[in-house]
Amino acid sequence: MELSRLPGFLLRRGVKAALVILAIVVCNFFLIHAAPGDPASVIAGQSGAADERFLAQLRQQFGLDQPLYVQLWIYLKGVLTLDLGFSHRQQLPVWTLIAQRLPATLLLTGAAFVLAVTAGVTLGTLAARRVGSWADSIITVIALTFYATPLFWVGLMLVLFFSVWLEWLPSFGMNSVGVELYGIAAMLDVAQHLLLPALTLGLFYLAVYARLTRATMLEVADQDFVKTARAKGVPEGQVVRRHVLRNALLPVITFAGIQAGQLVGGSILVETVFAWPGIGRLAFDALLARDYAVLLGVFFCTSVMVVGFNLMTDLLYAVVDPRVEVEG
Amino acid sequence: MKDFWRRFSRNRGAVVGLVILLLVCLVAALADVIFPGSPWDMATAPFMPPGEEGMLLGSDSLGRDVAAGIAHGSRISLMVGAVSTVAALAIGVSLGALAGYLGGWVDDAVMRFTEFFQTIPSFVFAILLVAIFTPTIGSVVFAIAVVSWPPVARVVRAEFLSLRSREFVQAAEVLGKSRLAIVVTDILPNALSPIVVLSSLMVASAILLESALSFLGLGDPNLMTWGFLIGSGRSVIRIAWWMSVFPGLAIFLTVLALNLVGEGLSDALNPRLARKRGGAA
Amino acid sequence: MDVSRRGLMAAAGSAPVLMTVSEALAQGVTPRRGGTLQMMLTPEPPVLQIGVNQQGPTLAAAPKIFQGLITFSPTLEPQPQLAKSWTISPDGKEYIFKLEENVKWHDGRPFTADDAVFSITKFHVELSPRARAIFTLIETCEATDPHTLRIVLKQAFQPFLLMFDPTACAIVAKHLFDGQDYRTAPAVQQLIGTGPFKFTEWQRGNFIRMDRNENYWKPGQPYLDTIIYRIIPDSQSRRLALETGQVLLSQASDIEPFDIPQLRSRPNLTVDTKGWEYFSPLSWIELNHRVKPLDDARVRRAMSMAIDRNFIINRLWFGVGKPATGPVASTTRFYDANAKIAAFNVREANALLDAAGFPRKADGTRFSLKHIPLPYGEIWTRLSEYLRQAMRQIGITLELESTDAGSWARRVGNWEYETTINFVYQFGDPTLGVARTYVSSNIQRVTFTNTGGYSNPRVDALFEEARTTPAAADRARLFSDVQKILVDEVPQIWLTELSFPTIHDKKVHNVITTGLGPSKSFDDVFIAG
Amino acid sequence: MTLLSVENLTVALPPGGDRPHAVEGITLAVNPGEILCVVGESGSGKSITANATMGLLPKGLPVTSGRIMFEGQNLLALSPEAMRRLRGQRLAMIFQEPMTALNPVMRVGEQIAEAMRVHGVGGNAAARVIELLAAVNLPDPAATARSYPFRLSGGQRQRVMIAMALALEPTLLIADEPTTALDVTTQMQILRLIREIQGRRGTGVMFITHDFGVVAEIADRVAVMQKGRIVEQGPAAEVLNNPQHPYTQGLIAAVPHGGAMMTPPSTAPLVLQAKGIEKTYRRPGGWFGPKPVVRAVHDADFVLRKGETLGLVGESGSGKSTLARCVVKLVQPEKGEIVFEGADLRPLSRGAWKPYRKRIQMVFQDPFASLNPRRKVGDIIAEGPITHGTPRAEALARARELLSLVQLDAGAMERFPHEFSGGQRQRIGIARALAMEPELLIADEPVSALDVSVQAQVLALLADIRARLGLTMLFITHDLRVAAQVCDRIAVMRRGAIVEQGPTAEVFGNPQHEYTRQLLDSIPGRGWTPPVLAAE
Repeated sequence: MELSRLPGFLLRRGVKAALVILAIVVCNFFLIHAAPGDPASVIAGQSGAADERFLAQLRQQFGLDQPLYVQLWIYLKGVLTLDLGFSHRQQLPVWTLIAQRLPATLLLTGAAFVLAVTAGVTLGTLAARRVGSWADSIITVIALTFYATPLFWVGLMLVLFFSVWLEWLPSFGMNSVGVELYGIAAMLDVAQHLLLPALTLGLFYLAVYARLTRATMLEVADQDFVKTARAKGVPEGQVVRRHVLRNALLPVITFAGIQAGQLVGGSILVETVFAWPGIGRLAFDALLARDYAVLLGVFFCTSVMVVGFNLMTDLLYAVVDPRVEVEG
Repeated sequence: MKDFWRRFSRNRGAVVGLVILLLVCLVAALADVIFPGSPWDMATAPFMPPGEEGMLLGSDSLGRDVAAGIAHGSRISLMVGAVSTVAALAIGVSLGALAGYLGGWVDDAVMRFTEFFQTIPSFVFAILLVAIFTPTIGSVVFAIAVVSWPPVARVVRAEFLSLRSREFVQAAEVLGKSRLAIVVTDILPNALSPIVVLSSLMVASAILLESALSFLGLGDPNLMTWGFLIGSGRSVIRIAWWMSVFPGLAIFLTVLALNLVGEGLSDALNPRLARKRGGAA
Repeated sequence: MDVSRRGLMAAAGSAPVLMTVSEALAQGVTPRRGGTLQMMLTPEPPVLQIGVNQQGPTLAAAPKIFQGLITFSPTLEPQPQLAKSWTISPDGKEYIFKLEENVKWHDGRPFTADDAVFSITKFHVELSPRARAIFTLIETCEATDPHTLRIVLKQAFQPFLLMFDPTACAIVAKHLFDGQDYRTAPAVQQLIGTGPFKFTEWQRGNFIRMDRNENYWKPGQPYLDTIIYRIIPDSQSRRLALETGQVLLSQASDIEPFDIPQLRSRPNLTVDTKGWEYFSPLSWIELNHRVKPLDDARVRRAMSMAIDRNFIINRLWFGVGKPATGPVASTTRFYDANAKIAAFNVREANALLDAAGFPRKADGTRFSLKHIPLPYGEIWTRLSEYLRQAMRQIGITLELESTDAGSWARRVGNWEYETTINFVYQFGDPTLGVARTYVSSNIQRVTFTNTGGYSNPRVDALFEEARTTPAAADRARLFSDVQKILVDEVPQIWLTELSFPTIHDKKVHNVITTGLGPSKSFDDVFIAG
Repeated sequence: MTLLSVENLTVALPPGGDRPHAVEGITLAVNPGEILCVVGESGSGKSITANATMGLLPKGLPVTSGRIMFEGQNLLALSPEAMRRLRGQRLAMIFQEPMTALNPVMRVGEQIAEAMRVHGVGGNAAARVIELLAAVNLPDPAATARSYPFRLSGGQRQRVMIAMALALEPTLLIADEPTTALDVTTQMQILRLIREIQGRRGTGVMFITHDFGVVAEIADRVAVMQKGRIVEQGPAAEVLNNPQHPYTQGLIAAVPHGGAMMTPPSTAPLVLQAKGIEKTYRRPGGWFGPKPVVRAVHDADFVLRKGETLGLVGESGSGKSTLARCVVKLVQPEKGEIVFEGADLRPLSRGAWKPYRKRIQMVFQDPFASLNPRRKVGDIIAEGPITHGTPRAEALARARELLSLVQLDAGAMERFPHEFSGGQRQRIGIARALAMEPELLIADEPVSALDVSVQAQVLALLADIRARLGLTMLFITHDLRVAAQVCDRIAVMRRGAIVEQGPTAEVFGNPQHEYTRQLLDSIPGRGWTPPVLAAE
């Protein structure tokens, strides 16, 4: 795509993305409020003692005594000004809570994503180049294995193996607390903690990308322009790199965009198993505690993440594939 | 049909998958015979390792037979997989068919709707739905169906879109066949192979999704499922590894089998692709 | 993690011999100063301000920052904390507390009796339902001088002192709350107390950090430099953290019961089940008396007899806790060992149901009931699964309904349940923690009231009389009577006296010294050996 | 001295096929500066020969015997790396499908430059690329070099392919049906370009085609292939005008003979009249930009009288198919009247159209796509009448009769379409249309996907049926030879409009419109009149 078209493209996609996010926010608002129980009753239930006045006070304080449409309106007004509301349960603005957790989730999903894509595409390419060989079979079997294994189960097995038996890696948390670490040491520390969760989350998607890359590589390898490249004497490695892989990556990019949302969902499980302090776990706890504002905030954030990621992949696609603008 | 079998059986993995799948179905069908009584019965002491006290795969934290749980759980897991897939197919095929066949603004509206569902992280959405409708087998199936139909709609739409302009559909149009007849006799049968392949994979992912929900404690408490078994076993994994390892293997094998069968189906139903996959060999 | 372990070892390096807590205490070993104590907090509490939040984790962590006037020994004898001494008038109406001088808030302002008056008459009355119910008995509460507090009650109330431990009535700084909305005041986040540790950092989902209060009013204390509560949502990770020494102490429900036998066998760990005497949580099957046939005492008795409480203790809780014998826990005052519920006997239970007019139908069942497991962790789900099998033996089908904590609290609060599980703290005295479940005046649409709807005028009268009787001996007699009636009528099916083991590394000393277990200030806890 | 000599080449097919060898005992030679046309129908092994020469045979097709001598060395004995160095440098190839033969995500200049770079001569690639693009007569070579393939038309792409193939001035060029996918006018330009460049540089060319017109246009020598063997080889004039082998004779006999019929103007009653039909397509655009509009059909009035055949001819994208589809409501035009036997069909609803479905039928282009692969042939033919109320048994009986009419045996009823060859399928398609006993038959390129010999049979069948049943026919084709043979009148379409129409002989003999002349000029081998031979 030509650069001059970029602003228009971004504007169109931006408006569309905003509408989708708005629809998601409204839909989630109603869904969450349709759930039985409210934050006041949860707090009452966990406080060991309660009375009517206590409940009424909490409800009034949380704004739960207002009609639902008023609550929605207040919430929407907030979202438009990027104010995600206030968690009365935790006594903090939702944005503060999410901001504390978001980097951890971004780090985890980002690492898992990079791992999945690089390793997945590499394995897929390898398998496609040696189609029918033992290397292909092994890669296919590995991919299928990861593909068919429950994510949380992999996490448990990894912990058993690497943390319990071998004692190589920490089994939970994001960093070693209680020790003052700075600079490289701190980064290494986080990296050590990140390895198992990122691996757990990444393996499944690694399998997906490996399979997808292999399939598209084989499909592209059959196409005429690959034959053209061979006919003009391009060495085999370059045929694969410049012609086959480059075209085969297009569906992979599209898929990566769709996968973003799944990655966030998968991170809930991984964050649970590894006590990773991210927003997935925040959302799950908020759901159980009926902390509406936080839950909506996390939904908002993940939707923005997914939409943003889709936009990025679209953009990448547009850069890699010159034909995109034809479809508008 | 013979042709189909020939092509299917050429894929060795698919045959292995089919055998595993049939075994799983057999175990499900015969669960009451092999393990009479309720899988919830406390049959022995808790945490008996596999092989002891007649517990083939050990006992769990209440002394229940893990093997009996897996056998009885296979019914529910397969049922959840099948029913939610059928439901997702019902939604996905009808929406996809509508969008692909009618095109125009209907297509546009349906695709926006689908996109909307794809933007919400599906697992998070499933958790939300199950929590809202309280965890019962019905709500779990419903939630899985609701989050898994969009890919079906997309595939069906794409198929319909391309089939709609194919000459044999135009020929049917020129013969004066009704729209419904065209969809049912001309388009749908030809769109079936990708749907069949996709649904075998959907059953697999539905089983995974159910187990993930149970892992988080969002399963039906009255039903023995594989997901429940792992969910209850994971916290004692270091005391009783067998409690989560065996049901995990059961899920793994079933999902693997379904995937293998899916590939075999795809080979058998799309001979063109099959040649490609197998190369010249 | 290796680094942190090394750090701790180095800090403890100079202590020459390993010794247990009791040995240390017995030998009067001089406590060592220094070190970081890592613990766990499960689940992560929303806020740490006692009063604004009353959940277990808050009550465990916040007493390091906030203190009460007094605290309690394992036998529930009052011990001084911010109040160094107190006197009670013979008629049981006037209480005079002498407060510690030289106590400073973490922000440097002096602590005075005015803060205590504010906390008692305003802060907790506004926020805490528990305090509200009791503090309405106060006629006057005043600071007679900056370090003397005088409280006069409208009528004698023998368990009154039990309301002044830090978990029930933490003393907060008047200057930080007065005139503001207590729930949203900045001090709710920037915690300022008088305790041995200052709140320094809270990374949500990760850890809470408290550091030594250099100006603590007890000279030379606290011994620890830093306390860190780690947030670890997964129970296996928590166990692993304890085993690998990444954390040195676990409390409450940090560790799942099934892990306890193995932890007991670890030479470096101490498993202590004491320290819950003040709370004495008692679990039961909560029955909704509005649902037929649960209004029939014979049915309730039969259900109670079908349950093998020893199985629950041994198989589910792995020997931690003990079978309940009635509505009052054996660690609570006025427990009557003679008032006991009928023993486990399935045959008799069946006979009782036959006699009550609920014969088995063709499919072998009598009737079916819905049951909501307590959504506070797996063990409760396991318990409900056991109960379902136990009830099957007497022809009652229990149909489980999963809920999350939100729905559970709402449904119980709104009486929208048939049976569920509940456990309730007794706070040391039947008037404080037992009566509320059985008296008909407390039938409310809120959790932890008499949600079951049990009503017996005789029970009401006995509890009312025991409440206002000043003499302990008289109260004991009244409570014995009420216990006899209740074990006969079985308004709720009591299951077990819960106890939550505190497991800690043997080099941590002085962990459990009070009746409040780990909910103490930790000013005397030290790491050595 | 011969440049390339293929000697006794045999390539095996995977076991289980219908024959053991893809090609067997092939011997042929290309001399410098000479164009050898390898001609044959699909599946005759001509592409295999070309790919074997380039060393691009798929793994499943091993060479079992023979040699391929090129500039004194046996290509089959070379290492893959040595072969790669020859490819593109000494040997070059262009392919049939210009739409897919270029990498869609690389600029064309880059793709040409790559051909030079991989052989270590990319030094001044940028300048060379522009020179090359100019040499293949591409307008604005500099801009073209920066374009992506999707921006170029099929003809332009094929020029790019030729430029790429010629980049290193190879001594042998292999062209595998390079013009088959192109329109006639473009085809002629490309043929001329190849001829010109080849003449200029003395390149040897192996040109593969199925079209004797192209052979006549370009070949110096001809090799005719059938089922993997060369059945006849010789100088072009010899083979074209005096074929020796029966197979060659059959093929040449099957070439449509442009001898346009002189039929008197018909005065029969009007069957169909198209007036002022307009159809425009809006490309899907964004929300903000203007949507581009394509006028697919406009100014295309015509009439069709009873028993007459009107040919709609034009190149791809001229709107001829759209116009035909407007008549059967597969495409809904925005404007105009489609008057059939006095009634305007355009405004009719789906339901109101139904009675006309029986009377107007259509035969489609692609014999593989036009039959539902999941239905039995009997059902395919009978379902039209059944839809219109004919009892099933009766419809099936009629289908059996129709099968014999289109020269298929009744056993076909129970079989599925994929069990039939292309020509047989097209017969089934015709039977399906005839089952409705239509008055008007619309044939949309009914023979363009078929090999010449099959094409001749189907055309003969259509002519026979038309004569027997008195059908009126609207015949769409891009092949002027076919049109000349079949049609009474011709309408020439270009960019959505009919630019000229009239009796076939008149249009062919005395074209009025510039475009018609251009089309006629572009018929390959127009200077060659196939000798009249007895077919088969």
